[in-house]
Amino acid sequence: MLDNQSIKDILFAQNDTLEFSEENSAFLNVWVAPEELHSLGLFLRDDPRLRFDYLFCMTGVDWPTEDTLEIVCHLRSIPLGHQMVLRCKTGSRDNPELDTLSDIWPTTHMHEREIYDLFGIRFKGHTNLKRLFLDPSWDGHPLKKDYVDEVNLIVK
Amino acid sequence: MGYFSDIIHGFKTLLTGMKVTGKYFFNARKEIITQQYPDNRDTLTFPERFRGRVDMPHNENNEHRCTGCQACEIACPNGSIEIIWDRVLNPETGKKKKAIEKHIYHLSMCTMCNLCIVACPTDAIVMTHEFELAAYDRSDLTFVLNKPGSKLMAGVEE
Amino acid sequence: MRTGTLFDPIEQDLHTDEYKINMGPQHPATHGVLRLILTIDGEVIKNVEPDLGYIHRSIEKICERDNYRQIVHLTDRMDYLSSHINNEAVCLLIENALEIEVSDRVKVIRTILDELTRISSHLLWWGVMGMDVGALTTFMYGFREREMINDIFENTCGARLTMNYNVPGGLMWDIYSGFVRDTKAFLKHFKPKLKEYNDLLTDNIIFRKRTEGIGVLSKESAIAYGVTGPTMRGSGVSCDIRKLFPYSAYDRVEFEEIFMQGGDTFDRYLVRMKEMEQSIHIIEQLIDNIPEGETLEKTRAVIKLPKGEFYQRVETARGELGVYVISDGKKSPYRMKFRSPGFSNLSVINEIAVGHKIGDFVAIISTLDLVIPDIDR
Amino acid sequence: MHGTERFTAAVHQWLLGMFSPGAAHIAEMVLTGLAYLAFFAVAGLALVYLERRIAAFFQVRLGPNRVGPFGLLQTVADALKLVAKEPIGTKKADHFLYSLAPYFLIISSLMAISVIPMGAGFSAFDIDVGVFFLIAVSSVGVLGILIAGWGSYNKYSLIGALRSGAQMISYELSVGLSLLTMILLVGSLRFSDVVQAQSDYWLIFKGHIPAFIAFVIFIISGTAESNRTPFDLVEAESELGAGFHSEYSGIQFAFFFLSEFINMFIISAVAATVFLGGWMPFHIGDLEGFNHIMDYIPGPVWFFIKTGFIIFLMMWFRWTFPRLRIDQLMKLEWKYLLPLNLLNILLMAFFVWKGWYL
Repeated sequence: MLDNQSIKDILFAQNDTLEFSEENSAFLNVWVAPEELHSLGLFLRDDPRLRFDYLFCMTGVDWPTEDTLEIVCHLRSIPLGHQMVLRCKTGSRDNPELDTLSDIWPTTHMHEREIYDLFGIRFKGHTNLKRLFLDPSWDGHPLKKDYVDEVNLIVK
Repeated sequence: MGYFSDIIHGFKTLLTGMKVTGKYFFNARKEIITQQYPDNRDTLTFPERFRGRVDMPHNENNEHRCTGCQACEIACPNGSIEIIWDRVLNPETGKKKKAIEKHIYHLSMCTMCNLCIVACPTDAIVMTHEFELAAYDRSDLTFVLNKPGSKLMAGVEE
Repeated sequence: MRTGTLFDPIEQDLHTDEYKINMGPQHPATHGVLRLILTIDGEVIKNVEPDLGYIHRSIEKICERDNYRQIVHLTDRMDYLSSHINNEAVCLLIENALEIEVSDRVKVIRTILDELTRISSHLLWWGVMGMDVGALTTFMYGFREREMINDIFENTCGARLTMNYNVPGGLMWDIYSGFVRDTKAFLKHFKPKLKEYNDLLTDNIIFRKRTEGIGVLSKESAIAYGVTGPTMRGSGVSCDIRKLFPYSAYDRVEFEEIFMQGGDTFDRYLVRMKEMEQSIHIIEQLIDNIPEGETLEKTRAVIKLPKGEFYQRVETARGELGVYVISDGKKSPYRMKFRSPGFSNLSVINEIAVGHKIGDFVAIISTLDLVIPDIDR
Repeated sequence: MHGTERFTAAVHQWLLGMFSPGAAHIAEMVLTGLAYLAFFAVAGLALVYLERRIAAFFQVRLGPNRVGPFGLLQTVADALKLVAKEPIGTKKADHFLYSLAPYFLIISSLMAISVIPMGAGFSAFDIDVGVFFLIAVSSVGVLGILIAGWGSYNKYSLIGALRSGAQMISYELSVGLSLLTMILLVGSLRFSDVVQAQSDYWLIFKGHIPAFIAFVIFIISGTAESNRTPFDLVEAESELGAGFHSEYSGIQFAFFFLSEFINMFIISAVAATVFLGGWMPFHIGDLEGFNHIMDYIPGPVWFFIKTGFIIFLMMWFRWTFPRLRIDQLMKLEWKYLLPLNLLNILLMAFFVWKGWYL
């Protein structure tokens, strides 16, 4: 089990463009550039010191003020026990696109469909990227902050 | 002889299972757990905290305890409580005071979460033990909780 | 006319096709409104595609509108069989974020109710599992014991399913006066029944043959698919949040984390059966000495979480429930995500069901113990 | 001469007194047919009621108890409701086959029931190949299920029907062979002979070990023949919805439902006739007094008591056991029941040859 500092050191040695933060959070947060998301994911899973083999939570966040969408992946290593958060911001809010992680952690197969459904982030290389919960003909992505639905969403 | 011992073992487990169900069958008089619902309506008992629907108790003088503070309306997650209030002149003190005109409760939106009861500072509303809440018409699910002509009980606001 | 020899198999001419059948959303085995599109060759399953969203209520979006007190009751409606534990997850998150220390009494009561919830959920699962493999009577027996737990809940918090008994800072009320007596009576009644369950279903030769070696979930794919709870422990991976990241009173009780190594349907079944025994064990340790203390800590009327991110996990009857909150310091969360156990447990279905027959498939989805509102949220 | 024989003879005499011999014969046939139809309906409804009530007691419930005393009229009310209902089928169904299927089941059950003696001389016709006829006729029913599954244009129905085809053809063997084991003891396929042979001891006691094995095999395969749990793969509620009759409603559904229960009755009646002495009373060796008392109970009562016992046993199975899977079902028949059955026939033949029976 590694502490946050050691994880940081290992990752920094691998890729010096990563951003780290532990502020206001229980975990170590690591931001990665979209083009390096997939390779870092592979490194996190396969590196013998890290072995983040268990992705237990993946979600999207909308940041309209920064004009970006973000994915947040909570990772844990079952054999080693340490945890971290992998985060990646998309380039634009209107045409968000990221590499898929579903070949690294198969559990993200469904999570990515959910994020696509609710946030509209498209995952390149995903084998079955369809809406998960909503109807295929649904207009818009409900968890975006600027989504309006006067009929179904009662604003107090 | 694995073949035959398998068969015997299989039969044995099946018979054990039949013993369990058989025991209940032959004691069927004692073991029945279902209730004959519409018949036992009169003898049904409810726990004190049972959440039926929201109601406002009135005393014999047609007085309630609601001051119209709207705490329940704010606490409700679903917007099922609406309070229409007005300032009325109190003839004794000559001051205008907030009083409810209608305490409207939409049962159709209520999730029985009990947050309004907890939020109420004057214990004006309670959960009844009523549970047969179905109605034929959606409009029957909207209640005005304060009775017509009712007014605030004296001494609640202190 | 085609002439063939013995070594020229005629099967080449027999063209067989795969076809699709629709299991759900109103199928008796899919427990709610899960729809699974099965591609089938004869009786053998070739592919499973879940179609979700029949009960999607957008709870995460509603959370961005509601304040923190109101969010708690929404979680009742996710995994409705462990609603008490769901409530606790949100309350723990708020308490940790605000650094409120609840009293020991609250912790112990929460733990007892958690374990009662777990037993009740597993009982329902057991009844339904029996029903799915064709033994219809188990359903009534499971519900008979569950009824006693529901009565305890009803007396404690006024509801049988959607409890909403935990509030940020403690409990809505103190427990009722007969709580200890009733819980003990239940335990006394329940212990011999567990043996009866084993006689009726676990040891039954037909049931054994139906479940052993079926739907094997290997350790590796269990981890890769992010499976949690009894489903994961059936494959021999330690993932019990109560042990790994103890909350409430779990650090002061002694219990075993149940593992099975095979990962088949029967192992998942056994994990749950033995978990019920462990739950009894936990309750027995706590029920006699519930400490005195405040049941509700003072909190502000409008709860505002400090700016930052919070993650709280609990072990529901189905596995790890994670609550992830991004707060911007306002009275509602900026983003709230529920990592529900059923969601990831469902994603493994294609991995373990392919190659089995329809009858097995029913048993497999039964031991995954899916609750559909938990998946759809 | 037994009571029932006197009754049928009296009816015969009365009809001869009214009509010419030819007309009387036709009248007898019509009367018998009507009697069997009535019996079919009444027995079916009674069995449905019994099943629901017994299931309820196994499941710590009360069961139907609202319509009539003890809910006795519940199934009658249900039947009336079903008759009054509009039959709704699928649009793409093969309507001819779809409508034809229920009659196959009904007719095969009716024909099978006609050869079983419910008392002395109390069967519609007592032919010399009775047992053979019964096995032959009762397997026509599977055709009805197959047609229903194919005709209703529903994948679940089709799977159910194909399962039933495989199941019926396999278990037919065990039913036939276990009956054959007993025929070795009797030496006649005529049902009245089979019953007559048991006037001293029932066959299950007469043939002791092999007879008992045959009895167990017959009960297992009989349960499978009548498509009941643990062999109810044909409808397999939690897997296929309702299996082959998913798309049937109203009176057609009622036909399926009734014939299912009548099939159970037939299997139990055959078991009672061949193994438990049919309408013969229970006798113990030389206890004259006891045997005399037993003789006072009329034959049909004995018959229905024994049949009822087997029916109860089958209901007990249904409300206890989980269901088998299709390949296990086949395995049970071909790897266990059939070899055992063949061995058992040899054993019985050996016993008969040596005279080692009572």
